[in-house]
Amino acid sequence: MSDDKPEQPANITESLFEAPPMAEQERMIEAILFATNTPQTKLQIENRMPHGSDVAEAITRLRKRYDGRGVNLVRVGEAWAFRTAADLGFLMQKEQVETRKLSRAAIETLAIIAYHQPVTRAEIEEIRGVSVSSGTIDMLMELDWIKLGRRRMTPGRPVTFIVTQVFLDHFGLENARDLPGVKELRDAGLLDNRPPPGALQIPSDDPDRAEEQDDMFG
Amino acid sequence: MSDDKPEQPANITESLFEAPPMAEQERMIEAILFATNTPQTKLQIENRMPHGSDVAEAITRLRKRYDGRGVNLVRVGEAWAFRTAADLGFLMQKEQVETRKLSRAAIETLAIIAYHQPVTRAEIEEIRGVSVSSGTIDMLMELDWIKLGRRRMTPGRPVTFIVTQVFLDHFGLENARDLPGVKELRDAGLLDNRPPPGALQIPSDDPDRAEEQDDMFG
Amino acid sequence: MVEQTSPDGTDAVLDATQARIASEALLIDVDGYEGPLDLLLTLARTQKVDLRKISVLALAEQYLSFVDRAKTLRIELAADYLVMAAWLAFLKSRLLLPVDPQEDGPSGEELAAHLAFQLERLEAMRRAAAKLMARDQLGRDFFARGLPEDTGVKKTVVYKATVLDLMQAYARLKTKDSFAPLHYAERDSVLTMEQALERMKSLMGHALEWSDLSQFLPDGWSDDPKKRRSATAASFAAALELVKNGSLEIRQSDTFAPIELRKKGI
Repeated sequence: MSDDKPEQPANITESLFEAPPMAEQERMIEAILFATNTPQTKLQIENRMPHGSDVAEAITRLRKRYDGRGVNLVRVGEAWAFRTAADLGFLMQKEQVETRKLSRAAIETLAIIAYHQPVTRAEIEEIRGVSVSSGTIDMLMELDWIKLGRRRMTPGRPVTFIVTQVFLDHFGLENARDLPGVKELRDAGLLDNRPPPGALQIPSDDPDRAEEQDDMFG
Repeated sequence: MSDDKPEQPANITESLFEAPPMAEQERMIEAILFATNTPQTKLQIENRMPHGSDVAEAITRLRKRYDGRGVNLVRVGEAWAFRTAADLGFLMQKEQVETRKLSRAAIETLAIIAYHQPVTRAEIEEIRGVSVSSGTIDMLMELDWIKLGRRRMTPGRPVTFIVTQVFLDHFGLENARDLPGVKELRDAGLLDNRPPPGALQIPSDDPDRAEEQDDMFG
Repeated sequence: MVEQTSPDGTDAVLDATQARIASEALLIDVDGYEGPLDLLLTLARTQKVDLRKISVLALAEQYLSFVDRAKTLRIELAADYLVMAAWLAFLKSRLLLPVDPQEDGPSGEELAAHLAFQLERLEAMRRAAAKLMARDQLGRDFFARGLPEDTGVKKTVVYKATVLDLMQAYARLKTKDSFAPLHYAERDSVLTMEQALERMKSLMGHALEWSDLSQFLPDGWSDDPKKRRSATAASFAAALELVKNGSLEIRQSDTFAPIELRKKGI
């Protein structure tokens, strides 16, 4: 230090070390803002930086440096933080599509609603012969394939379920009434005579059995 | 497309959209790697990038761009991550995590696994001259610094241990080959698995081992 | 090196003294050593030579004298220290005695070389471990992104169901439906087994001779085929029930021949 330079008497701790060059200050702030887990105010940054640093100037330069990059230095209230560029947000959320088969309970419940709508839960249970879990109903609701219909005007005013437009679109139907009836299904050979797994074992050696029974009890 | 242009028949999915310009690819990878705090493999990056992107090239450019900055793009095994420059650690005292003090046994066991991998427990014990406690292995596993490698093709098919990506990341290593002094140790024959004289010649019936070693340090 | 080759031997004496002091220090915290190899390495360092030039014979003597001193001081040494002592005593004898060409197995030199290798390797790994730990470490010297952004994988589950699945499910249900007892709509054409049993019991007293099952059907149930089938089945089942409790006998002379009944005990 030459004595002809009119130096102001600086604070001792400050004058002990000279502030690093601006490029180095920039590096430092870059590292601080990268590593901290909250946006940092100018004061917070200054507290970490060597004395004499020009934080405001370094931030301005750093901000310009990241201008148009994949990561930007943004102002969050009174603080600063790095954020990925808003236009690249789509890269962050990776979509993964998984195709799953509907459970037997779900497809049966859905079929009953489609064929019998509007139908109450009790009716679905009567037709299926087993209780219907809320999970199944919830899942079908979430898929937006069924929705609540009007309440039934019977004691307890139970809710009914009906199928949605999304359902019709998904299954390529114009109308739920377009669904083929049991007779058509049988004629088309879609009626599977094998007993469903887990159901009562019905002797399968008699393909006409169903009709016979109808005969007998009809 | 004019028909005088001799276009090569490209893969359909790839040709549907053109890959963005390299500068944009660089931005995208910058955003992806900035957003996460775990190293991302080339495949992980590619899965997020538009088809036809040249991830390797973009990473090379990006790496150069961050060279000497406060934040660097570092290679961790087969993956990449942004990490603050090590010379600026003093600015991040608040972020420093209290690391568990490792016992001498744990440090030595870790070093032996890193330098000799894949290595069996018996080999670790042979090198240290004492038995290795399960607690030591468990702790290193818990830290996610070591994991099980392939079984050794010797009688009893003992398990081997190798170091993990987390280990490389923690110690700022690109690769196990970059371990300090590994070349000198290998040249001095100190990484050889030299059986005691008169002992059963085990290594000879293990064609796997030589390759594994080559893999690691070759 | 210099100490060992000193002609007047003063350095050697000095060295021996230092070794003794060192070995006493070793005895005090023998617990601090991680086994015989660790102890051997420490002893080897007192030779102040490159481990490659170590005198294994001298080392064996150092170790054996250490173990002897421990014994005189009544310090209990772990078994592996004693095993090592026995092995080193064996090695020492091999190194000192002339080579017996008849004897098989590794020579004293080979064994000594291996021990030197083990010590050198252990020392090398310790140095490597120290270098490793001296490296810049994540979370201490360099840092990851402190504010990671959400980069999760959003999983969308698409449920696959076709109109065919739907129809088949419904058909399955409807088929099951026809078997369900709740749905016997017209019960007037069904004779239950309870009814048949009642009737059979009242008629049984008259069946003193073999009579056809068809005679037991209620009036008016024989004409309509549906009713006849149901009544026949129910009456037959009721008859079997009565045979079982011993009040009726049943017979059929041939396949499809009439089934005949009569009261038992006649």
